Amino acid sequence: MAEFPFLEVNEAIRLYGGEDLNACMQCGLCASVCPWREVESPFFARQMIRMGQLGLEGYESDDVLFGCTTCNKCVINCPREVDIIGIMRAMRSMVSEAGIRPETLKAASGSCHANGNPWSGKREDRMAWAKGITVPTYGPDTEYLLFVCCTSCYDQRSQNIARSLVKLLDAAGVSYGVIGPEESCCGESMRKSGDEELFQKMAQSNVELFNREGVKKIITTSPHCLKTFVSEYPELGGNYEVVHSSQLLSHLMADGKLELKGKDGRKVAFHDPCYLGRHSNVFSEPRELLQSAGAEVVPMAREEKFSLCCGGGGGRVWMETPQEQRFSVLRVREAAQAGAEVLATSCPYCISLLEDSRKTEGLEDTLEVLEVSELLARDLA
Amino acid sequence: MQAEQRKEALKRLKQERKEAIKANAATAKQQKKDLGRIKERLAQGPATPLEVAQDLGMPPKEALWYLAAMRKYGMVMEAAKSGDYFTYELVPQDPAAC
Amino acid sequence: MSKLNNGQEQPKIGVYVCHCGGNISDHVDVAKVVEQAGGLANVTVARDNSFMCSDPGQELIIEDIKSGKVNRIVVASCAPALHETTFRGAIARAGLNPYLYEHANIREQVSWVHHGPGATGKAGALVAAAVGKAGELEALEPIRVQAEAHATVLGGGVAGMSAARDLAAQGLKVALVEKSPFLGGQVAQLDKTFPSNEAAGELLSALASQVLGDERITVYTCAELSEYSGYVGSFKLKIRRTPPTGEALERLAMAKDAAAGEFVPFVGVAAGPVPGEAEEVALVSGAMVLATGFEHYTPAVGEYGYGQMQEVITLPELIRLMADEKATGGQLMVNGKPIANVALIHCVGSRQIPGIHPPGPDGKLNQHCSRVCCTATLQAACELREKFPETNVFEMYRDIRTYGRGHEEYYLNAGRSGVIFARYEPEAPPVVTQGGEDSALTVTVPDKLLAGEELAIGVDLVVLAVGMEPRDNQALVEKMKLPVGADRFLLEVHPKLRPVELPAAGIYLAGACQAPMDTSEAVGAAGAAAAKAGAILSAGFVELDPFVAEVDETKCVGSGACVQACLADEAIEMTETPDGQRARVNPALCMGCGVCVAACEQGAIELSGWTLGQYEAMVDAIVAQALGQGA
Amino acid sequence: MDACVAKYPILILATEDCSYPGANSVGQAHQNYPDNTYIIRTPTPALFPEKFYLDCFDKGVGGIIIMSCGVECPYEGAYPALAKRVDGIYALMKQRGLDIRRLRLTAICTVCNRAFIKEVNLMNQVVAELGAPGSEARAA
Amino acid sequence: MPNGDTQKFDSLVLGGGIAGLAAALDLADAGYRVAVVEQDATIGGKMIRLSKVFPTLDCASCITTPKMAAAAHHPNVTLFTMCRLEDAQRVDGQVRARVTQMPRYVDPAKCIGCRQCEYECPVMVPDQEQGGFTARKAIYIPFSNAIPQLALIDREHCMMCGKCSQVCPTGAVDQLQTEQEFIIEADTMVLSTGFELMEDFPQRAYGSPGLGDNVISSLQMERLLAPHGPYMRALRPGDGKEPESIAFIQCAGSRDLQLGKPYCSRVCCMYAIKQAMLLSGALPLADLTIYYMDIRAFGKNYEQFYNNAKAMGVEFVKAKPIIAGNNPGGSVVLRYEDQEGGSGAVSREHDLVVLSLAMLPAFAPEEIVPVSAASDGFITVPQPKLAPTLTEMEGVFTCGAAAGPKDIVDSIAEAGAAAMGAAKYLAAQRGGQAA
Repeated sequence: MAEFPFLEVNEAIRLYGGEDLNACMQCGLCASVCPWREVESPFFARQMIRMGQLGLEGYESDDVLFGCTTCNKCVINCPREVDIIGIMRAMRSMVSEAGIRPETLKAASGSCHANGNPWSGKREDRMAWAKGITVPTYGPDTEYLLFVCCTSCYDQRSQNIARSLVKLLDAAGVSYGVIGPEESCCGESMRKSGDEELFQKMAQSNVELFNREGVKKIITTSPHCLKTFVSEYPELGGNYEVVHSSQLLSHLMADGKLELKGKDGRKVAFHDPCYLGRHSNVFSEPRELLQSAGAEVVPMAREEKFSLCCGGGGGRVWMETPQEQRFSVLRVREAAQAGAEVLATSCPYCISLLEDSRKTEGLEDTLEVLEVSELLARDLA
Repeated sequence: MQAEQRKEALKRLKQERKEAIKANAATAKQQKKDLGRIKERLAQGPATPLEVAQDLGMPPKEALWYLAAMRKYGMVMEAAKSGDYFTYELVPQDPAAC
Repeated sequence: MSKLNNGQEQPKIGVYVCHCGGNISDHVDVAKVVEQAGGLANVTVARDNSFMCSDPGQELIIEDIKSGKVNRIVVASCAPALHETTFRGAIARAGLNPYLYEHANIREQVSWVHHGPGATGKAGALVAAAVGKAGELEALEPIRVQAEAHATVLGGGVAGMSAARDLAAQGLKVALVEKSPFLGGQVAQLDKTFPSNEAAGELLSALASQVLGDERITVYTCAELSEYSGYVGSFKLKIRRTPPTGEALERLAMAKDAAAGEFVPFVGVAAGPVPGEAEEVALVSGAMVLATGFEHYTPAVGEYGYGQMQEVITLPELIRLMADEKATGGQLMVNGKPIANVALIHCVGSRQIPGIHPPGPDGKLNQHCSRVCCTATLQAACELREKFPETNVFEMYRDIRTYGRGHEEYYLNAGRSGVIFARYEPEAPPVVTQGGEDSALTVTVPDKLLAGEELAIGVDLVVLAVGMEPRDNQALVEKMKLPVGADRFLLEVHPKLRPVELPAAGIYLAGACQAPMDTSEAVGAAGAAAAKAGAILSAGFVELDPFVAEVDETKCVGSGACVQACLADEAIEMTETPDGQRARVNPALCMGCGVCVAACEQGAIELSGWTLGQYEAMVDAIVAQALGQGA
Repeated sequence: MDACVAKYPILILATEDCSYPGANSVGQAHQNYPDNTYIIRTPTPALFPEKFYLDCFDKGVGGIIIMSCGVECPYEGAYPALAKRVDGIYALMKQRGLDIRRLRLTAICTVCNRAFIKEVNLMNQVVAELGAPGSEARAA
Repeated sequence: MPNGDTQKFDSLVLGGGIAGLAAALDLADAGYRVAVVEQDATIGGKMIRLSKVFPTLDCASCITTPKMAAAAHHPNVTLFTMCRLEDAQRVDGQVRARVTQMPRYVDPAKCIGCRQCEYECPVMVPDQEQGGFTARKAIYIPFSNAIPQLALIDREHCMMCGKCSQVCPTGAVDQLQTEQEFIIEADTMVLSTGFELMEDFPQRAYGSPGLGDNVISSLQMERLLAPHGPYMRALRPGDGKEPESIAFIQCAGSRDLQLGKPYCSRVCCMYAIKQAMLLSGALPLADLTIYYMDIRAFGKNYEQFYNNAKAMGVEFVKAKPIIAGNNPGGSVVLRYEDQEGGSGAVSREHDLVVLSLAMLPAFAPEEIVPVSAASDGFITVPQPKLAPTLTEMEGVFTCGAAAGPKDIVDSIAEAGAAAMGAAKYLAAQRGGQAA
């Protein structure tokens, strides 16, 4: 009989960033809390970790190895405080290095290599979202760098998020500016999906760019950029004061710099993006903003730390998920059940997936999906 | 302490606790009403907590709580089982009747 | 005032009925009960009061006793648990024997459960029953047994030494009897203790110095209990010391230069000279503490390859290997060979299941959990990973039982330091075979954490976490008639009510002779045993409940039926008297169950305070009242 | 309450540690049971010889419930001895034509209110049905 | 107790649960005078509130009541119930404890425990002694075997209608009582302050914001199982259904770094097994499932007990499930991964779910007694081997769950050790002679 486990693999996973691999005691809580339990799925974090501990191969099927949406629910519940996302990432890195990677992800990483964004958009088109409006360019006297997520740069639906935000920032008189074509993707989804080298390349390029431009403070439109800049850029020499748009808008509102009419009046449910909520502990600000716009915030069945992931994290936004496995479908249903007329959220990925599910679920006429900035911009005084 | 003084002190205490007394009295009043309704319902025959809850429009948990309390203080007793539930009936006024 | 003769004069019974402020009188016609009671035989006073438990109520009784009107008391009120002691106290204060008292419970058992005329009738009947019994009461005195301020402890491990130390600290003289030439028992086989990581040697040295330095403690090594008789307060013992032989000589050779009190690793604490020839010491001890310890399970030959493959060892052997291995870093070396991979197998000789595990040579299975091995194994695993980072460690377990304070941390740290766990089922345990790809052995095991996927691990060393089993104490068990449980450990009376006591008064259990325990727990148990022993010996006499069997020699015909029925050993003995054989009760050994009373056809043996005559009087009174009125 | 109170008294031998406090707990809950029941305290019912029980029936006791501590008996070995003795009493009762339902061995703990009342009502029914102790022998 | 009064004892035992009572009785039997200071209205602690206890399955009340009564009647023991320790310091060689007698609003010297007041009182309050599943009154005696049997008024819920005073046969009701402070001086002290169950677990509950009416704590299950419990049989509290399927979730809060409770609570495996066994006796057709990480049946005869439960048909599932929600019929949905069978995701409904909640210390010594709580929150024992019950304060010992989670057997054994420690200290103070 062949000897097994393969400790070399175990060691490799740890070297690739899954340091906590052996600290897992296999209680299985991660598999129980995982959003994949909401649908039929072969992905069980505990089982993957066990395979990793034993160095066992056989987990490389796309929907298992690339199943984790990095929603962080298991991590914040793990009794041993194991960095489960780190382990998932490390396993993906190992196989990615061996060339094993879902085709759709390959397309996204290919575009990143070529264009610095996963959207197959040309680098020079990065400011396409600002077509027809004036957006200040970041300069030595600018307070904030506005870093627009690649999705909001290139995706048509998402561009409105950035445009709305700019309106609000202008109205509040915030000193901000954009850099534009030289920016690269923050690299978050590439890193989580296992392309560590690509992450390093883009992140370093951004750090160099920001440092060269003298950036001190950053506004992000995406919580993914937020989390990455806050937690992962410092070790590459990038130390910035980073806020998500919802946090900044909330401060502006509190300081009386942003005035709204408070006339929205609709029933609005708020979907907590994983990277804003569970990853960054921002829960109350977006809700307060919605209320300021006059919306009646209605509770959904699962909120804040208990929120259900939209399914787009961990690189899955680039992958194809069968209709019956989409969490975003469950989420729009929950919003409808809560009696919401608007499902608001604060993340470009969430917007993409929820918009899509709103359509497939036939809720186009009854449920609008909006980013918080979009809702606010409509209510500007 | 003299009787007069005690009376004074008690009065002061009641004044101090006015709000709580009011709230507790309101609770007691509601409880008395609920108990009365449950007794009326049971006077028509034994019922399960679920039936009591449905007939009186109160949450099943609350109906059960009242029935348990009424049993503890000798007002009702457990009767036959109906499906997965036990029924409760009023304690007859003269239990020794033979 | 005439001196009260405590039960010898003609009964003059006082009956006192309580209203309990309406609690009784709302349902019971108290006046009627009092009136009826006044008409009963021997009743000289019958009164009522709103609250008999109040001072004025008690004064009524005291006055009547002092004035000579009554010499036995019946109070009819609430449950006896609430106020029996109150009224006995009042009677004692009046100078009467407190046992000349009977309580009628007419609240909890009458007025709160019955209403109408039946309640009064029943109250009357219960009062009549109490009066009937009161007429038969006798004064009782607590039984005192002289107690020797001396205790004997059997076993010189941590439990025995702690017990001896704690007994001496209470001012008692102590004999500490140890079979081997050394103190320290099994703890001497350890290197570090968990969870404090204290060195076993330092622990034992500290304890042994307290024991050896205390002039109240006499240590007998190479010694055993050779004779045993007597009872609490006065056990008559002989301690026999014999020159060491066999393994003891080997250990002595290893410690030949050690002075008394010095710890020799993996041997024990030297405890002075050993006897050159057999000698015997007679002792009288008031109490005994049994601290005879445990033994490690010895795997059967072939169990996980033990005894067949030299690379298969037990956990105590690993602990010793690691202690001897001074080098750190790289890999653990055993017999000059580097150990790349080591497998630790849990539950060897513990949690055995009939039908799965073959019984040992004695036909017995160890169905119990040995409690300490999980943490001990994890401790060893952590130490291995720390000292020899290039030695990979695998643990094969059924359940990890790190229950104690600080124990779970060993499990956490083992995982964090890279120990790989596999979970096995008793039906499919690990299998150890000779040879591997580059290893001496291969361990295969279906892993329950991966739905039974078979692991095949090449290892250079297999370590068996052997359980704790009871020491072979057969001779002692027979000599002292000790109770033994189904698990073969010594059996306490009740795990919660009397956790360190044996049925025979004055004998206590400490440490792992009772059940597996770790060092702290054994020291704690020894303290508990010493506290009990100290409490009974501190006064110089042992006071026992008076409710014990008593023989009326005029009725006894010496049939021996009581002796046969008796549940306690030697509590009743047949003795020769001028009139022939007669039963005699040893009150120190009698537990007061009364089984002998039921067995005696002559009615010659009775339980003091609860005699059949008293019960018959109660029944007569109840029947008379019940049928007299209700018919 | 369906149990009528039987004419003949029922004797309950209750252990000091378990069933006597159990009976008190029924009282504290103000639960009713027939009043022809007389509870007598005993350290353990193992002390009563066969004759005691038979005498009781002769005297006019309609039924006896032994309420022991069962396996919680504080006297090691006393409960098995009691159970054995009760078997012997049943044999003697049969010899005398006494219905053995007149004697019950039960275990009642300090808080067994429901079981206590059940046993008392049960015995009442038996005694009400059988009438005077010994009458069943004459009837046969 | 008059304000400012000082009373002298040989030993002060803080906490009148089973550990404290056992320690107090051992010391009292050795001739020492002991004060037992208890915060609750009755002694007996958690144990008197249990149904039956493992592994012997004897009735908890039947084992605790004699110990309670023995302490109450012991000439060397004085009980101080409803008393709060303000602080205790060693002053001039003596432990000087400031104690507050909290008001009962009922005169203990007059109350005869008849409960007429309780029957009369018009205010019903959830009875925490019965898991909240039934009511008590605003004036009440905690439970039938409480010691002392004295009524008390729950001021928070009292409407001061005076009905209790009117019916009290002894005029014991005294609404004007106030807190009284007094001093206890003793040579030694035993801290036996016990445990509480984790309360904030429902707030996280692994993925579900609310737990529903049919998810209960293990102590609530004890009440459902007790013969004198709220329903006098095991019914589920949501609607009174006799449950057909009951699940236990082990390590609910224990062994969890995330919750700051990395330790094993030590008793939960055994009591869950015990509760399952008792349920299988009461409801022979019910399905009983225990979800566990490791079964820790480590004590004497515990493993055998566990094996009996398996033989009786109790199902053991190695998984850490989440409460996924409640069905309209009231059943609780659990979700988990089938680890051992490898068949993937499982969703199962149970009529009733019991959380085996973590044990937390009931007493924080900071600023009250100069001993420290260790990182686990329980009282530090600096010499766990040679003096396993000694605290950092001279002549002060600890036992039972105050010094870490512990079952009854181990608590009582440890109480003996603490009594030994105290007795030795006293003997040393008195020149090597016992009392």
